[in-house]
Amino acid sequence: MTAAIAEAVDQEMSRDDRVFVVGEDVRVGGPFGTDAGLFEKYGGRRVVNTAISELALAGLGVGSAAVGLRPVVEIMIMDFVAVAMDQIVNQMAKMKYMLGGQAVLPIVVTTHAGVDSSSAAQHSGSLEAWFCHVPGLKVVMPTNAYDAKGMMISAIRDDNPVIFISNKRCLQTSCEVPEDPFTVPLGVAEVKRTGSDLTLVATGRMVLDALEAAEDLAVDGVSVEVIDPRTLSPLDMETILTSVRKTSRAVVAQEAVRFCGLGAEIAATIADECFDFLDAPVKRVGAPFTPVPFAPVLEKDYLPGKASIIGAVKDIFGD
Amino acid sequence: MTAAIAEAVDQEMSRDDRVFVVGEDVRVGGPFGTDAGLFEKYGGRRVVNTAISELALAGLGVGSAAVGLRPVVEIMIMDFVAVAMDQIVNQMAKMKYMLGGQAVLPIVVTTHAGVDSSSAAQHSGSLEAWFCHVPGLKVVMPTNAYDAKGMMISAIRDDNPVIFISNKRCLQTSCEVPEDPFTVPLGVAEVKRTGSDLTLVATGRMVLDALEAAEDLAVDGVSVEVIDPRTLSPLDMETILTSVRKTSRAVVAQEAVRFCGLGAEIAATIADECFDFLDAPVKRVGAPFTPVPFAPVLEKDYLPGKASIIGAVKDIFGD
Amino acid sequence: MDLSGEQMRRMLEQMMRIREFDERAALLMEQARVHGSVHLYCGEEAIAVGVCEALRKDDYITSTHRGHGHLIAKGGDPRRMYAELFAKSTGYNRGKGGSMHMAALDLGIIGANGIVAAGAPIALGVAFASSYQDNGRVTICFFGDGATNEGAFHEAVNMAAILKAPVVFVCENNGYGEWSPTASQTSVSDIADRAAAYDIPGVIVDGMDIMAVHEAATEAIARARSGQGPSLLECKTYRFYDHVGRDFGILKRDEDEVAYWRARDPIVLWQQALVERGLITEQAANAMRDEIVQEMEDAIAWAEQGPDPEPADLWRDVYTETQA
Amino acid sequence: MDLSGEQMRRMLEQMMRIREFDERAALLMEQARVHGSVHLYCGEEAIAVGVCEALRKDDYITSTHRGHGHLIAKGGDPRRMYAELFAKSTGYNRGKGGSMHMAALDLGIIGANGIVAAGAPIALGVAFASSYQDNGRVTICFFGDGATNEGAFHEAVNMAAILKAPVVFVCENNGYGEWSPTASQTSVSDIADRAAAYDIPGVIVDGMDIMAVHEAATEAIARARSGQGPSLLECKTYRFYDHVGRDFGILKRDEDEVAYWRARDPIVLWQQALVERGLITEQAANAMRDEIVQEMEDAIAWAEQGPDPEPADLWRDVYTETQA
Ligand SMILES: Cc1ncc(C[n+]2csc(CCOP(=O)(O)OP(=O)(O)O)c2C)c(N)n1
Ligand SMILES: Cc1ncc(C[n+]2csc(CCOP(=O)(O)OP(=O)(O)O)c2C)c(N)n1
Ligand SMILES: [Mg+2]
Ligand SMILES: [Mg+2]
Repeated sequence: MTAAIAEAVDQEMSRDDRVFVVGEDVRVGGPFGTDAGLFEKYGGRRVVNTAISELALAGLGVGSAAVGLRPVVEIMIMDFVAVAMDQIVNQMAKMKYMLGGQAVLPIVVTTHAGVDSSSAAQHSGSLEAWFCHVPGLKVVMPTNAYDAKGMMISAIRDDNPVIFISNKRCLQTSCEVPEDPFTVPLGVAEVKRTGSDLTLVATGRMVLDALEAAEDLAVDGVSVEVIDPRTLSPLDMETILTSVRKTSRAVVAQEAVRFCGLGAEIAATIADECFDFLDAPVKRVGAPFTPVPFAPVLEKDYLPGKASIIGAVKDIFGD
Repeated sequence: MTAAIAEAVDQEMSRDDRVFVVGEDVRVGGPFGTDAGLFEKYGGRRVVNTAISELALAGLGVGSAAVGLRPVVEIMIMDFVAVAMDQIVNQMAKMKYMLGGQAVLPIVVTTHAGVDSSSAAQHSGSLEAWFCHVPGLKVVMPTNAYDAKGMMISAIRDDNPVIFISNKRCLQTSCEVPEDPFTVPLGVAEVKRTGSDLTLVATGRMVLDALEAAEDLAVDGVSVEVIDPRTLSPLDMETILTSVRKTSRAVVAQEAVRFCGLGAEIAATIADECFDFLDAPVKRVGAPFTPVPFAPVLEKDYLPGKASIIGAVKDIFGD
Repeated sequence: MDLSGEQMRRMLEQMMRIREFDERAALLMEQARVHGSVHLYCGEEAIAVGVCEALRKDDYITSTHRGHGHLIAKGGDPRRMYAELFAKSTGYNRGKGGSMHMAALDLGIIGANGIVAAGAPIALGVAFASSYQDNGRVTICFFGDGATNEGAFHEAVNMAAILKAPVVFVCENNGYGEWSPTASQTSVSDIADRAAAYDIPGVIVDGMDIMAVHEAATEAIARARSGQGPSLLECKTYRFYDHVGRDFGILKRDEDEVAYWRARDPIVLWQQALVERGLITEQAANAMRDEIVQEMEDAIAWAEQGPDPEPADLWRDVYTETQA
Repeated sequence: MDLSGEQMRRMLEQMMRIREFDERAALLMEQARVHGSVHLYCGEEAIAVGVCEALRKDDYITSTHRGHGHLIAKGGDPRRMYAELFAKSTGYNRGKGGSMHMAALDLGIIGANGIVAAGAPIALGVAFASSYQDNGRVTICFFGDGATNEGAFHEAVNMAAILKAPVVFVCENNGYGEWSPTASQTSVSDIADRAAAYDIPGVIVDGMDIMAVHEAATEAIARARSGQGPSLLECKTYRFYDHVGRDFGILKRDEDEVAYWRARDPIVLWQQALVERGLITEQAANAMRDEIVQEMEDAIAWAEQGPDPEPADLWRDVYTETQA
């Protein structure tokens, strides 16, 4: 989905001169190639290669958006947002409201998240829950190339700050993506697979694991509906609740640390709103309450995936 | 509870020379007086007044703890943690683990949170959920002077990084506090009021509102059990679950933005673990999904309190 | 500098306007008629006015927690500013921001800020946009001495220097950050020395002397406007009152120190200078002040009677409705 | 500087040890035998060794993502370092950190760091503790040119200067941050110029000349140890290989540039110097290298056969059990 993201940004840049890209090493296409070809095509005016200064980068986004530009700000790895939080949370997210509506801030902050081949504790984070807790931000996490392209275009055209999170292992996947620009609306979940026995809400890379788990479970006679919220904030709970009212059971899976993650919000809301429909408790899958270990043998155990999802589903059906 | 905190720090400083305080304006007692008298007693060696550099402050905590000191680092207002997140989250929280256990990091990060008399969007935050999502940190939020003193002493004696959050409106309350040093253990919730019809889990200032709500509800014949987790991470779910198994109903109340807050974690866990006990959905109370407004008329509506808690309880009982 | 007598009188008037605005803001805070914390600009007026009088109308400024002076100097309307302090929907921020977040984007005032130094990265962004759009506008970034110890300041200045962004970093060195003397926080005694770290000009001026400020600002602004990049302008000044309000009661400052700076009141100095040059009489100056006092009283009366925000305003302006 | 022949030979040996360690680490990464990213120190050896040879055993260092050289120079055991790269429980971090987090607290090595510039505030803290404990220890903070654009660097140096913390900030200016030339990121050409922003000494040395590094470091360390506060030491150097590994394939650097710096290989230069001074023969130097090669091969063999972490290690060392 790397190329799909670069294509989306390219198409929006050619459509709207106010759109520009700014970040570290964007000149060479960014560390994951999501900016590939942009510098060659648009040059240094619109593909701005900067110092290692994430806080200033985010501020450059805020200030330039406040006066009419549409920045795409790249923070290489999601853990690095920790040094940019003030500009993202205290400025970008709150400015419009604090100013009584004066500001319009069409900013996309892109970043790359998740566990991937022993990147260890400071390069493997999934911190979407932090941003979901902050009013004023939209948070998106597409999980395939098609959604990534369509949602990047939507994010750039959106008049609000959007945190655009690419899971690193999702980046490595590909699928059919139309060449022409198209949009996938923000705030709309997608039912990735229909089923009748259980609703599996998965985010990020867990969507792929969920689909595989659903295949396996189908063999065991369990029909699983898989929903990918795609946009995490604002969250399309309606699609999820409609599904659970049908299936009467739910599992929520995320790659982030389970405790206090977005999955808790989704599970709590399902349990509340579908109280009279549920045949079983809502189970959650997520990373354990530890930093991300380096050793592959530990990383493998750390990472939730197909097995943990199947485990949660089986829990519900009481095997 | 301001004085109780200062007393706790004072007593630990006199007990253990490794304990020191560092922060902005700690020399004059800190902006809320939680360091009152310390500089006069211990001088500049142990009460270190610094530049406005929260990231360096937190790093000073990490480095000095790694080689044997026990820093108490003050970040004036919770919103300001946004500039210090890297040192708190990527270093302090993860260091022990990343280093294979080599480091022991007895650090207390104190900060002041919550809405209080038109402090507006950048000085009113309650961001405990961010820290609860981070393995390696302990997070405490005492709600009265007694707990504040006992938990500050425990936090300083604890060999882990502890985020010590004082709700600003709780700071203004007082109660009987023994002069001699004593501890309130971290990780242990307290049942602040017993009841049989519903469990009300409240954090921070909501504990006081919850107790008042319980009084009112008692008049209406509803017997409410109020639980204050006090430590938010590690969270004492057992005490909460035991209560809910008894009462069969639960409401969770927090001052923070409701979406993706700690309340979601508590509610999701109750709904899961007490599935067979619940007579009604678990309801959540929290701030709306907006930044904190300045105008008192809006701030009043923004802030959850007794009325919203009673509303949630009545929801459950179907009035 | 050839300034007309009119402009020089206007500079006096603007300084008086700031002073009278803030003296009353303090009083209103003490009377609990307005809300939140009010950080007074009294004593520092020559900086905001000296700098802003060197700007074009379409230029930009970013401000700080101590921002009333910047707003007025850039053309802010005291009525709407007071209305904001009263948390009225007629305030600049419709009562949702208060003193620390006051802004008027249509006047190029990007806003006060409650986070120390956070204006610097934002100013970088605004200035970057001006070069991107090639519109010839300059951005002034106001900040305190204490702010120069935040990482945000450092990152923003370096990046502005690299990008040759048309921004002037104006430091108001008032000797304190909250209740701590600058020397206890900042490892240089002249903030201007920090310019060397970015290979940009660093200039020190007497912040109580409005002409000195104005001249240095004019030069730095011209430099920025012509594409030569940012400068750092340090103005030595003094906070006449406490960190918040007039007397918060925490800090006792040395009386001689206070007296020294009080004797250098920038408004008194400038008024004297104008009188000496025959550009104004004592009497005319007093009349000017009286008129401003009246203006402020009227503004307060207007502001206080404004409508409160509607309950529904709580939910408004969290997001922008996108018209795709 | 009166260094004994023995010490000078030891400096050569240590540089060779770093070079041979990293050349093999690169190979192991290419062969996918070790895990994660490996940032090579090749070309910069004179800095780590020149500085660390001026330290006491009980002094401290903080390091970076490019940290193998620092660890070895401060006494790190290549066996345990390789074991960490192999993610073995015999590694310094029991296989839980990898290259970017390697540390050995008992050797005063506070650790590599995956966050650019994050070592600076930590070094400040370690050094603060040394003055607090009055133990006479000095902390070296290693970091790259790119790191000086992070706010963390700025805040740490200012605070260290104010507190007169016994720390020496050693910048390894290798001309690049990842795939971007320093000039595109950093607004000064000499990082040492940034010292002026903190009123501390800023010194430039040839980072390919180990004696120059050693002398400047010795002076800065003495200054720190005697309570006079921090210094900034800039060492001009070059990254012989790519940002990660030997050739990541993203950046094509100018061939002449590479050749210029390759010709100034610090190990070759120092070996020549020792030969000229009659302190070592070519033959003895080759034997020294052969021995180190053997040491590394043995270390790799030992490391690769070490035990993997136990599954239960996933849960270990998140928290410390407090004995109240
Ligand atoms: C990040 C952050 N840290 C701390 C504060 C609290 N605070 C508000 S104003 C101030 C002092 C600022 O000093 P200076 O920059 O010199 O400005 P002055 O008030 O003197 O005009 C501090 C510490 C804050 N608002 N933001
Ligand atoms: C906060 C942060 N931003 C970005 C990165 C990605 N990154 C890793 S190393 C590096 C370049 C560092 O350059 P420099 O400080 O000059 O060190 P060098 O690699 O040249 O030794 C970058 C940008 C990071 N690890 N942390
Ligand atoms: Mg100041
Ligand atoms: Mg470099």
